[in-house]
Parts: sequence; C-alpha cells; structure tokens
Amino acid sequence: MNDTPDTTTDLSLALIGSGGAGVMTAGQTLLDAAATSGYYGLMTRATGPQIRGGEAAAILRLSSRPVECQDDRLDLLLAIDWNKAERFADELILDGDSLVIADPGQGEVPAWVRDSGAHLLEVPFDRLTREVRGARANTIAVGLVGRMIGLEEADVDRTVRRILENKGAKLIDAALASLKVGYTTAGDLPHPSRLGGRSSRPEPRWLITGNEAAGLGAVRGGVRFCAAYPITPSTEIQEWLAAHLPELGGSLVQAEDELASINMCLGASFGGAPSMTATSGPGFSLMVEALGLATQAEIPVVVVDVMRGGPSTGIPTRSEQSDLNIAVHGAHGDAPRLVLAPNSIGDCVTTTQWAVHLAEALQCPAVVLSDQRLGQARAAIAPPPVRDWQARRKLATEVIDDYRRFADTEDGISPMALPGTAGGQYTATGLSHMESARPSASGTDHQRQLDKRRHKLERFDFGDDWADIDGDGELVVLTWGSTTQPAREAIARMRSRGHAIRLISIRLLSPLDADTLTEALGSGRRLLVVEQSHGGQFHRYIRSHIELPADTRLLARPGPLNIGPGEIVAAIEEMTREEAA
Amino acid sequence: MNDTPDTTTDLSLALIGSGGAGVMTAGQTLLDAAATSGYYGLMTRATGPQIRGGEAAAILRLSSRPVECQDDRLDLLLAIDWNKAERFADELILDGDSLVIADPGQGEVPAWVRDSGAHLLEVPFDRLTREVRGARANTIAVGLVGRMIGLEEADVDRTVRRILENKGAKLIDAALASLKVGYTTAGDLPHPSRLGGRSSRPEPRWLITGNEAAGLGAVRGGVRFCAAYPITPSTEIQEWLAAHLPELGGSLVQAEDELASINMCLGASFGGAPSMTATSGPGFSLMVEALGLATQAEIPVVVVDVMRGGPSTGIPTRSEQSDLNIAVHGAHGDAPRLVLAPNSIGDCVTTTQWAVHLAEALQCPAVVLSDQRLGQARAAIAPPPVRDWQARRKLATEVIDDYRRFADTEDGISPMALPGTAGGQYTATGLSHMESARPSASGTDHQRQLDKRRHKLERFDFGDDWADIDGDGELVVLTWGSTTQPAREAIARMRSRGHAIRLISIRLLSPLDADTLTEALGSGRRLLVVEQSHGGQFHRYIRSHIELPADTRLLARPGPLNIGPGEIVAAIEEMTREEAA
Amino acid sequence: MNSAVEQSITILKHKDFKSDYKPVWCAGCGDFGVLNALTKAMAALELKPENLAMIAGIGCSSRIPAYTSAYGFHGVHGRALPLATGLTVSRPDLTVIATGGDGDGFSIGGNHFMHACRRNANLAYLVMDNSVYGMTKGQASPTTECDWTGSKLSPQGTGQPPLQPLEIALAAGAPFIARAFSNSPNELARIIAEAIEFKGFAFVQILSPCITFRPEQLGWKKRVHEGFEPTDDRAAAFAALAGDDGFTTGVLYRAPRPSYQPDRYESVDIETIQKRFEVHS
Amino acid sequence: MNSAVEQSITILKHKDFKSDYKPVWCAGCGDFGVLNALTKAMAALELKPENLAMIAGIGCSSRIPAYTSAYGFHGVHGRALPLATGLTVSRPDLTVIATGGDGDGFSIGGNHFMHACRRNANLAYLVMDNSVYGMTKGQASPTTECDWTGSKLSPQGTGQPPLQPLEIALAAGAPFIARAFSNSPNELARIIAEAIEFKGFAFVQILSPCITFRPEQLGWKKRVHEGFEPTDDRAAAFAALAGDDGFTTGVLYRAPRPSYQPDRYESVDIETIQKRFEVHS
Ligand SMILES: Cc1ncc(C[n+]2csc(CCOP(=O)(O)OP(=O)(O)O)c2C)c(N)n1
Ligand SMILES: Cc1ncc(C[n+]2csc(CCOP(=O)(O)OP(=O)(O)O)c2C)c(N)n1
Ligand code: SF4
Ligand code: SF4
Ligand SMILES: [Mg+2]
Ligand SMILES: [Mg+2]
Repeated sequence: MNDTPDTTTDLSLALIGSGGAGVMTAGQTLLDAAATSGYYGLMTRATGPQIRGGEAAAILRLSSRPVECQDDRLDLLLAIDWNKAERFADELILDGDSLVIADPGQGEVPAWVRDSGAHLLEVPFDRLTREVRGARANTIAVGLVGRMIGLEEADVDRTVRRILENKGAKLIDAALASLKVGYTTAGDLPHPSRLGGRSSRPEPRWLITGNEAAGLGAVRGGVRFCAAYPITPSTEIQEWLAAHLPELGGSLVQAEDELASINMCLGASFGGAPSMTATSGPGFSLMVEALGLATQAEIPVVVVDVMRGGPSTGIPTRSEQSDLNIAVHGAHGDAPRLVLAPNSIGDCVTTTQWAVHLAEALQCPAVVLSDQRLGQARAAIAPPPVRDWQARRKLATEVIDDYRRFADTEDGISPMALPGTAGGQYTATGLSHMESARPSASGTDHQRQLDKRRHKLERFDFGDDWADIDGDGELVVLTWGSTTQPAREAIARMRSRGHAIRLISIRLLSPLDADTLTEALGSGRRLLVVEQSHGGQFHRYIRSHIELPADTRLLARPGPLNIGPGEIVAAIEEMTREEAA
Repeated sequence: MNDTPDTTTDLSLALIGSGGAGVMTAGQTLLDAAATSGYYGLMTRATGPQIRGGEAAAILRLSSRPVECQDDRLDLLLAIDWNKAERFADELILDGDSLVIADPGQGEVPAWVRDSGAHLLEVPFDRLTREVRGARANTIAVGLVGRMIGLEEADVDRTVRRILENKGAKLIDAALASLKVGYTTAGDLPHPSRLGGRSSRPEPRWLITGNEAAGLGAVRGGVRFCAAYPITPSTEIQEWLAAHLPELGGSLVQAEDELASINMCLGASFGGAPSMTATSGPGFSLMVEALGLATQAEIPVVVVDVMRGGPSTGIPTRSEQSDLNIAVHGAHGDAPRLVLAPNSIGDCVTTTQWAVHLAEALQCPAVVLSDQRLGQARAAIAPPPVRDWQARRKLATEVIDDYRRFADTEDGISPMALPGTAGGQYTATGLSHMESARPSASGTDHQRQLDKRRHKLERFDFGDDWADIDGDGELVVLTWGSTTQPAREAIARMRSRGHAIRLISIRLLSPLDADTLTEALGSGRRLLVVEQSHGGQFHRYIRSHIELPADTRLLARPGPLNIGPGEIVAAIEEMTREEAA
Repeated sequence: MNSAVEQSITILKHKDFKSDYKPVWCAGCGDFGVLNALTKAMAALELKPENLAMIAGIGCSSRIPAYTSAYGFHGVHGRALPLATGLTVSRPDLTVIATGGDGDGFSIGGNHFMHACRRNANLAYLVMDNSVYGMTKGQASPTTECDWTGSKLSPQGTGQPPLQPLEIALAAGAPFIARAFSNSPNELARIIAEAIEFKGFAFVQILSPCITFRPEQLGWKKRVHEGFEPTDDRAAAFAALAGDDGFTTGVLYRAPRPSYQPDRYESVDIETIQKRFEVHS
Repeated sequence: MNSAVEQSITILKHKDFKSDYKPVWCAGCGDFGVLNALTKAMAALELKPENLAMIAGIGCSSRIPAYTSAYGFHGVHGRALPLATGLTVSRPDLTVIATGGDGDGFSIGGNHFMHACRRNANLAYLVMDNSVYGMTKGQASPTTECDWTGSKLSPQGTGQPPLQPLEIALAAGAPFIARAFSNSPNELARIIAEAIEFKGFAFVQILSPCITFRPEQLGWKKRVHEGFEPTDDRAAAFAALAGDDGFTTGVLYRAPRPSYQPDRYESVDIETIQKRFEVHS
C-alpha cells in the first residue's frame, strides 16, 4: 500500500457501527452523493438479530460502470465502533490492500480485522463529534470517506441538504459542519484509492431499490389493485404500491392474512382489475391453494415472492433462491403457471412488468421470484428500458349468445367477460368444467380444459426475453435471478484472462422451452450451473426438462451470504484447470 | 355366446340405478358374499354430481386370485333402471361377450349398451318386487346375480343376515325372500360364466377399503393423535381414526381448518405423541407452510393425502396422481421430506405404517400419497403382512447438561427431549438455528443444519421396501401408487404372451435413491413410465434425479377414468411393435 | 316490513334471475328456498343480472352462484369474503353478494368473517346455516349442537358450545346483522333485499335445513319465530341476543357507517412517478 | 387480589424461569415487563420449568418462549393456538401457555382465536397487544386505531374500527377473559397466575407498548386503570365492555366449565381392531 492516491473505477467500502450510530444513513448518503457525482453504485444492508438498534453494516460499491453486486473484498472499512462487529466477519472481507478506519477510543480492533493485514488508520470520531455543536459521527464519516474516495464536496453537501430538506435549518447546518470536519480530517490522511473514470457528461441515473423497482414494474404493466399482508423482505413493495396506486386510480387493501390477500386479488381480477400481491416464502406457502384456483378458473394474478432464507421462518432478513420448487410446483393437481425472475435491480422493473403483461394475456397466475438481495439493495443504475408490455386481457365485450367462458380456441385463450357485460354471465369455478364453465366430472371435459390450459402457455410466443444470453465459448454458465450479476462479473474477469464463456440467465422459468434452451446451450459445451440454494433446485428443475451436457457442474449453496463473483471464478477455474489437466 | 355356463376365475360386473335404488348396498353385499365364499374381489363406486341420490354404479370384480384393479370390460351389467345411465358410458365397457340384464319396463336401452353388441336379458324387477311383501329390487338383483355367477346361496343369505343384523327380523325376512326371488329368476336364465377356481380351504381374507387400511396402518405404526378437517375423498380415514384412536388411548380433534389440523398435529408431536392427519389436495395446499416448519424444527408428522382430480377443487370424487409435485416440492426453502405411496389397498396399511415409523425415526414430516381409487374402493384381500415398524423416536431421556436439541450427530438424527424431561428444555423453532436450537442467522449454522437434515435422510437405510420390483426383461414398466395394480396385470398378460417385462413400482418417492433406482432399471433396457397425471409429473421427477434410457415412453393422462390394464397393454404393445418393425 | 319491496316481489319475474342449471341439491334441501327468495329479492330491487356478482366458497350452499343468472365466482373453501372484498373494492359499481355455508363461513372462513365485519366493505353476506357440513356428508360444523352424535368424526358429540354468528358479527363490528329462515319466503326475500340495499357489510344468517344429514331440522319450521327489532345500539343488540333461542328472525342490528373504500384518485401518470427515482445531478 | 400469590411472588426466584438468551427486543419494549411478570407468576405457582410449555407464533412478542427456561415452540405466524391445543390435549399433564402479539393472534391467527375460545382446551393465552406489527416494522394491526397514519402501508389510516378482543372472546365463548398492562407488574403477574391456574381456555389481553413504532404508547401508563370485576354472567360482561375505554384492567369474566378433552380409553389392542376386518367364512 502506498500513500499516493491511485485512481480506480470501482471501489468497495463498508461502514459499521452499533444501533443508533447511523451507518445506514451514512451509507445511503454516500451512495446518493456518488450517484449525483455521476457514478453507479449499490448499497446493501446487514444487521444483527435485534429488532431495532442492533449492530449494522452498510456495504457499498461505487463504480464508473454499472454494478449490481458487491465485490468479494473491501477497499475500505470504516468502523464508528466495534460493538459486535465480529458478526460481520464472514461478510466483510479484508486483505493487505484494504484500509480500515476506526476510532482508537472504541476499544480493541477485532481479530478478523487485525489478522487480515489491512492497513489501519485511527480517527477519533468521538472526539471530533464533540468539537462541533450538534455534530454526528456518521455524518463526519460521510465527509471523511467522501473526500477520501474523491467525491466532490459540493455533491456531498447537496445530497445531505436534499436528504434533510424538511428537517429544519439547524439540523442542516450541523450536518454541513459535520461534513466539513470529515473533509478536513480526510485531508490529513493517506488516500489509497480514489474513484475516477466517470464520463464527463453523466448519463441519466436512477436511485432505486429492487422492491421499489418491482412496484414500478407492476404499475407500468397496469396493476391497479393490490392486497397485501406485511412480510420481510417484501413489505417495501407493498408500501410503495400503497403510496402510488391511489395516485393512479387504483387501490391497496391491507388484508388479515395471505389467504385473504391473494383471494382479494383474484376477486379484483375477476372484476377486471390487473392485480398483484407481494410476499415472501411463508406467505407464499399460504397462497398456493388460491394459485391453483387461478390456474383452473383462468384468473390473471401476479405474486412477487421476495425470497429469503428457508425453510420455514428461516432467515427472514437474508437472501436465498430456494423458493423455485414451490413457485413452479406449489399447487395440487396439474397447475402450470408462469414463473419469472428478475436478474438485477433494474430488471425488477422489466420482469415484473412483463409478468403482469403475460398473466393478463394468458389469463393465469404469474409468480415473480425476486429475493432479498435484489429487493432490499439500493442502487444507482441506468434507467431500465422502456417496454410497451401492458395488461391487455382478451375480453368478451359484446352481448353474446351462448357465451362460453372457457371456449377451446386456437391459442387456448378464451375471451373473458367482465361483470357488467350483459350476456356474459358465467360462474368462475375451481371445479373441472366444460367450455361453458358448467361444472363437469367428465373425462373429456377435464382433459380438454387441461389441454387448453397447457396449450395457451406452450403456444404463446414469449420472444427473446425468456433469458439474457451473453457471449460465446466452450463453457456455459447457466443461472437465474440475483446470482446473474456476480456470474456476469465472474465471466468478465475470466474473459479478461482470455477465456471464452457464455452466460445464460433464464428469466422465464416456467414454462421452460426445452428446445430453445437446448439450442442456447449448444452442443459439446461444458456447463456450470450457479444458484443460491442448498438442494440445487434450479439444477434439478432444468434437468427435469432437458438433457444436460455430460460435463455439468453445480455451484449451489444456501444463504445467508451471497454468492460473489470470486466464488464463481473459482468454480470456473476448477473446471478449466481440470480440462487442462 | 352360448348357454352352457363356463367357469371363469375372474368376473367383472356392474350394478347401476338411480338414487335410492340401492345399487351400492347390493354391490357391497355381493362383494362380501363372494369373500365369504372364499373369493377375492374389489368394488368401486361411481356417482353423478348430485349430492345425494343421483345415479350410481357399483363396479365389481370377483376372482379366485387377488385382484386390486378393475378389468377393462364387463362380463355383466345389471340395470335396475336406465336413469342417466349414459353418464357411465365411458366407464362401463361392454362387448359381444357381455351380458346385460335390465327391466324392460324401465324404458329404452341406452345407445352405448345397445351398440356394444352385448347380449340383453330382460328381467322385470319392478314386477318381481311387487310379488313379495317388503321386497326390494336391489336385493332381488343380489340373489339373481349371486346365483348366476355361482355363489353359494347359503353364503349370500348369511352375508345379508350379517349386514342387516341390527335391523330387525321383519327386514331380514323380506330380504331373504327377495334373495329367493332372485335365485329363482336366475334359474330360468342362461348363465354365461360362473365363478370358480377358489381353493377348497380358503385363506384368511379381509374386507377393507384403502382409507380404512390407511387408518389401520397409522395406528399400527403408533399414531395416537389426529387432528382433521373433513374433505373428500379422505374423510373415511379421519372417521376410522375417530372411532379407533380413543380405544387405543389416543385422541382425535376436529379442527376448524387444515391450518389448524396440521399445526395441532405438530403440537401433539412436539409433546411426544405420534401424530397424523389425512386430507386431499385443497387441504394439503394449506398445510405446506406447517410442513416446512416440521422440516426445520424436526418434528415428526404424517399427512395422508388421498389424491383427487385437480387442480383446485377439480373433481373431488375421482382419482388422479397429480399431487406428486406438491408433495415433494410444496414448501418454500430447501425442505426435504419423506414422500411415500401405497400401491394397493392392502399396501395402504403397510405404507402408512412405514411412513409413521420413518417420520418418527427421522424426525421429519412424511407425506403418504394415496388416492381416491385406493381409498374409496372396498376389497376382499389377503391380510396385509405383519411388519414390526413402530414409532421409535430417538429421545433425550436423562437430565443432560448443555442439551443440544439439534446436535449434529453421525446419522444426522438428534435426540429429542420431550416436555417433562428435566434439563431438556429448548425452544423448537422455524428459524434457522444452532445445534442448541438458539436462533441464528449465521451461514455456518444455516449450512450445518441444512446438511444435517439432508444427511439424516440420505444416510438412513431404507432397505428393500423403497420399491416393489417384479420380474425381469428388456422392457421396464416404471410406475407408482394406484397405477401399479393395472400395470401388474398388464405385464402378466404380456408375460402370458411370452414377453419378458420388469415392473418397478416406487413406494419411497422421496428421498429418491438415484443409484439404487438406476441399478434396478439396469442398462440397455427400454422404459415405459405409467402415471395418472396430465403433466407427467412422475416422469419429470424421476428425470430430475437419474438419466433415463434413451428409449423412454410415457403413458400419462389425467383422471377421472382410471388407467386400466388394457391401456397399459396397448402402450407396451406399441413399444414392442416398434421394436419389431 | 318494507311493503314496496314486498309488492314488487310479486310483480317482477324472479325466474329471470335463475340459470337453467339443475341444482345438485337433495330434494327438500333448504337451499332451494334461499335461491327462490334471493332471486325474488333481486327482481324486487330491479337489479340487472349482469351487474350482480355472486361469490361463494365450497359446500352445497356455495353452489348457489351458478344457479342464478348473475356473474358468479365459486372459489375455494372458506375464501368467499376475500374474493368479494377484492371485487367490491375495485368495482364499486357492481352489486356484490357473498354466500356460503356455516362450515365455509364460520369454520375455515371464520377469520375472514370477523375481519369483513370490521372492514365493512360494501357487500351482503348470506350464510345458509344448516349446522352441518352437507357437502362432505355430515360432519359437525361450528354451529352444531355440542351433543349431536350424528357424525362419525365426533361420535360422542363435539363437546363444544355452538358458535353464535350474530354475537360474533356484533362483537366484530358488523353494521347490519339479521337472521332469517329458508322456509319463510317473504320475510327472507325482504331481509335479503334489505341486506343488498344496505351500503356496507350486511350479514344474514339464514337457517336452511339439511334434509339429508339433519332431517330433524324439518322441525325448525315450528321453532322459528319473528322477533328481532332493528336497533343501532350495540348494547341493546347484545341484550337481545342474551335472550335469544337461536330461532328468532328479523334484522337485529342496523347502524350504517361509511363503508370501506380505499383511496383512489387518478392524479398523476407513471412518468411523473418515475421521475422521483431520477438522480438530480 | 389473591394475597397468597402476591406474597409468594416476592419469595420465590423468578429468575430461574428465565433463560440466558438476551431478548432481541428494543430497550424499553413492553414485552420485558411481560416476561418479568410471567416468570414471577411461574415462580409463584411453584411450577417446574420442564413441565411448562410456552407456545408462540411469529412477532417480537412471539419470541418470548426462548427467553424462559420452559420448553418452547416458536411456530409459524398465527398458529400458536393450534400448536398449543394439540399439545395440551395429548399431554394434559403439562402446563401449556400460548403467547403472541395482536397481529399473530387477531389478524392471521384470528380464526384459531375464535375457535380456541369455543373449544376451551386447557391452556392460557397471553396476547401482548401493542396495536402494531412490531416485527415487520410498524404496520397497523387489527387493534390499531382507525386513524393512525404511522404506517406506510395505510398512510391514510386503516379506516376500520379496531377489533375488540375481549368482546370477541366473550362472543366466542371463552370462559376466562382478562386485560392487564405490561407496566403494572404485580397485577399482571397475578392475572397471569390466575389464567394459568384456570382449568380451560384463559385469555389475557396484555397492553404492552411498542416503544419503537408506537412511542406514543408510553402514555398508556396514565390511561390504564383497574376496574373489571370478575363476573360469570355474559350479559353483565358485555355490559361492562360497553362502557370500556380499552384501558380497564382486571379479570372481566370467569365462568368455569369442563375443559375440552377428547375421549381416550385404552380398552383394546390393535389385534382386536384388526379382527373386525376379517371375513367370517
Ligand atoms: C381446503 C378445503 N378443505 C376441505 C374441503 C372439503 N369441504 C367441502 S365443502 C365442506 C364443508 C361445507 O359445509 P358448509 O359450508 O356448511 O356447506 P353445506 O354443504 O352444509 O351447505 C368441506 C369441509 C375443501 N373443499 N377444501
Ligand atoms: C405467513 C407469514 N406472514 C407474514 C409474516 C411476517 N410477520 C412476522 S411477525 C408479523 C406481525 C407481528 O405482529 P404482532 O403479532 O403484533 O407482534 P409484535 O411484533 O407486534 O410483537 C408479521 C406480519 C410471517 N412471518 N409469516
Ligand atoms: S346434503 Fe344437506 S345441505 Fe347438501 S344438498 Fe343435501 S340437504 Fe342440502
Ligand atoms: S419493535 Fe416494538 S414490539 Fe418489537 S421489540 Fe421493539 S418495541 Fe418491542
Ligand atoms: Mg352447512
Ligand atoms: Mg403487535
């Protein structure tokens, strides 16, 4: 490590401190300031088990290029105090190139930090705080770090002003004074690396969390009704919709439980309102009966499942990709449905919007598998692409003679009459039925409607969005959802070392088009499947549909630690090494 | 068709009539009488949509050898009337060798009967009934058919006496008189085929339904607590347990819903009582959250899912094998569990008993996938084998220092302390936890417990009962559950024509031992997978675990009509024909 | 008695509110009377079938939607009220009627019942109470007498006091609560009409005998008697229930309050909302 | 006041009923007071921790089992009462206490609450009511005031009258109903002890402030007042609730009846039962 500042295009840092120290606010301020300065970035949160006020870490990555996953290591760790910090030892990886900033008055440096070989700088936050009236250590830290990594002071000041907008002049003044203390202190310290490389004319940029993005995707697609029951880590979707649906002429009902929320959505959708609910594993488990009804009665509905550690209550605040099985298979009877997964924070907009469009077009339930990693991270990203996917349900609008709600049409999609349409009256039902909707226990009717419901999914042209495919090479990395970004980064690293690798990230998990996927995999290639589940659910699922290459490896492990690029690089290296050997 | 009675070892017949005609009672009487005479047999019921009193059919097969599925065609059809009988046209298959008995006064013979080429005999039931005081047409029919097919009159009389035991002398006398009318009338008719071939010293025989058998298996295994919510076609299991648990010192609670019933079972099991509930698809869908809890908190519990047509409310009174997906995959998170399936009515005893034993031994939930075809059929069978599988939970019984409820033992099974054991106090939880049961969000603890729970299933020696394997040959028929008996019969027919075929019927569906199954399949063989689902769930599931032979065919179709031996023979023939070509 | 309604019942054709499906019900089932009275009430209110939505769960009684000429939704067991709530909230222009049985509504659906009473969305809820699970062939329901031994699932009786739907509705805050009898066609039609017209959550317990599994309920005919006088005083309503034998009919409680309708105001477009995510640089 | 209990509370060591886990609760959370009073009551009743089972769902309050030295079951959200019912019915030798929050018990768990009141299995049910979902960071619960705008999920307030747990319990047939306050340690311990000793279903609503999401609940201290006098007359209890401001404490209703215990009688062995399937030939 040397004292002359390097310029880097990519910087990882973390702020830690015990409850009330305000590291989350500090982290978000830095992210927002960096975005204002024209950078991309990402902030994830980690907290201890206390309901409120326990130890906390804000983990940030800032970059001149889009980033949507954390790096494997930290350039910088700032500890306002060391209280229970060892809880983050597995997550905050330091090495000889890392810089650690801590207050010497806050006790001993934990072993994992000491043993990492990181360079330690002492900053007496506590004392500095006492020097300015109303100052807070976390704001001083923002100034300090902001300056050290090379953000413009004006951008940081402006960001803090905006955040405190409604809090009164006194608070704003104290905050600006705190920042100044930080800037000044930073001036005296070595700056190992500073951010650089942003374009001089910064592109437009959004600050958004994955959960907000899912909410936005929903209303973009046309959702106008939501019923919800709070559950971590999906509640922010519900809250976002509660704030925004009424502005769009829609509404949100807080239900008594998830059985109610999903059925309220079905009721609203029966009436014509594109409907959605958001939940996580435990709530999703309670919804599967109603999802089967939605399949049988052909009622469009979208459920966003923001996955967390399972099974059961599991680890509510951390990510996992272990709800794939229930998303695809969670219903009694043969009940095919749409299952989609966003693969980045921005893609939460796109995929949710697509899910609404598809559910409405295909008159069936759609499950969107987001996860805590995407949902609760906040990022500065390029605005997601504008897509014209809208809720456009095939309706029976004229008064019809002999209306058959479940008519067996060419594409399997039957015009739906909405209440209010004279002559369209029918009774939607979870019973097996005839084309007319009349209940039937006949084998012919049963088979015919099962066929019809299969056909409408199989015959639909989903286009190219079923997966994101990138690059070519003898090795294919196959993944889905939130592990896509680290996979992408791992592949980029390997490519820079001369390896040719293809990435396939599946967005449309069900129905899975075996032919298209097989073609994308190509022949003679080797395969690495990457997923964040203990049971290798994705691997098994893919295997149940297509023949996998003889040389297929699986990188599957559960949460709560996210799979990072380095872990995927190691798995790829192992495969390439073996090949060489 | 000729008039001199043939002797057959196997006879299929059906009695039909509208509500109140009593065909079900008549059918059951014939079955019981045949059993008394030393035959084996099976009776299935079919009814129209009316809640009560709609058209009904009792379909019987009687044989000198064990039979557990209906034949593809009928030797004899007796119609007390023709009211809505055409509803059964798909199910009651007649041909030129069939005999049809009907009252000419009941109107025209339906087209499907007339066009079948079956030989028609006219019997004026209505007039005959009026000849004897208190006579009933259905009892006359019992006498008539009983005599025609060659049952001993004494056996029939005795059976009717036993059935009417508590109904008073007047009723019994009228019934015996009715039988006599039947016998007499039969004397004047041609008897195309009579049952024969029973051994002179009849083996012991049970009369039992699959649902009763599941109840018996449960208490054999040690179940002493049941909480239940009624649902067709599983209610008879609950009712059987309600009658018998108290006799065994156990108890049954009727719950307010399935969420309550499964959780009551978990509470009782936490306290040490081997617990079970029975349900069908819609109820099962409501239980998956609690099943995930049982996995995470390692609480033994058994759920018998008596499958019916799906999805959603589907066809409540008819069979399907379409709950395999949810049985295996219905829970959020990685939540492996035991899934077992009985393959005959008698096996409902054995498999349920085994499920109780395994759930208790492995401290995890077990799902038993029975179905309406097994559950609601009544059969005269050989008594199921006596197995010594008992509920034997590994307990922590002494007062222990530093008790670790979820200790990571060699076999993955941790001694469980029951309330009342001093020093064993712990808090069972659905949260990820340490060995001590203390909640934990650490990656190490999470992974360790996930590994432990996988290991206990993988390392357990399930022995040979994982499947019933029979015969050898270049072709393998792979199936499970209630389609096993028709597959067995189809294979027998093909064998008698010189084909060598192996049957594999999987009893332990999860965990699926890929190696053992692969070995049983052998190499170079061709495979026919048989299942009663629209989506081919079983086929996909197997495929997600093992590599299937290149030449693998799938015979999969939904309910409500059961897959019969003839359908499987046709599929096998197609495969052998292609090979020859 | 609302004589305007009474009169029109006899004038308008209630048959137009029936479908041509033959009910699966047993001959003599009380639910036939409910279907008749309901269609009479619809006719009396001069509703249009296409603007009516009948929402039900699972049970014999829950089959009723398909026997009317209205739009219907025969959902899953116990969830009629959430379906109906989602529909009425998002389509306030419709007339929404939830129906079902005592098992559907008070056993598996009990939580939704309690919360629907509080929530007070604009819908009528008609429960055909026969104190039994008819559809599954005769088990005890929450309203079954504690000593009824007619079910193999509770051969010694349930040992639990029957649930009091009217008391629960009152305690849970329902603004309209009534009881009627399937075999008193005029009163039943009148009460159903009142419930439909009521703006908010209107609950009617309809005693509707199950001829097949509770044939003794034929005797209800003799036990049922009019008696409730509508009040808007909860204490008075509780007091009225204290002396109730379970067979008093009429509107017990009627205390209109604004019905539940979550905010909606079409004020901005999505572009405006999206702008809020933009970084100001 | 039961002075014997009062006295022993000060004599026996309630610390022995606490585990060494540090609660995840926020400093100042009302639930600490409940834990204290509960362990005091356990000590006062001279119970053995190993014969005690504490059953809970999910929520801040539902974490309480692991903070005691009893056996505990921290199940899934809303299902504490079924777990407790299964346990108490099959293990009548144990002392079973179900606990949880207002969300767990009255929202998602509302149906079980209603049916547990009717069923009257032998267990105490202690609900720590803070009129909010604490664990999920502050949404309205069924007991939240209709105009509370503190939640982003209902920014205009819920628009629904708060659920009245005591009225519901009474309407649903609970034989023991009380209210207490987490910050009145002696009364709370006494009422909890009474609930535990009661043979049957004993429900206690414990007002227990959420300092983090409802800091204004600190003011409850001034509003709470003793006042309920135990009665076994339901009408009198309903009347007492009519004038209740939601902050009256004490035992409202106490009317013992035989608790629910399904039949058991070890009379036959399995062989005898199996014989019933044999064909007599
Ligand atoms: C989740 C679920 N559990 C159980 C059932 C089985 N089931 C169908 S109807 C019914 C009870 C119906 O009783 P009630 O609502 O009183 O209607 P009734 O038939 O008496 O009119 C039950 C338990 C089901 N369909 N779904
Ligand atoms: C099925 C399910 N839905 C939602 C949740 C999320 N959740 C956890 S606790 C809780 C509410 C807790 O409120 P309350 O019972 O009042 O407890 P408190 O935290 O206020 O003590 C919710 C909605 C869950 N864990 N499971
Ligand atoms: S079983 Fe009872 S409730 Fe059902 S249709 Fe028949 S009489 Fe009516
Ligand atoms: S959030 Fe509220 S209820 Fe939860 S621990 Fe904190 S103060 Fe207690
Ligand atoms: Mg009923
Ligand atoms: Mg609460």
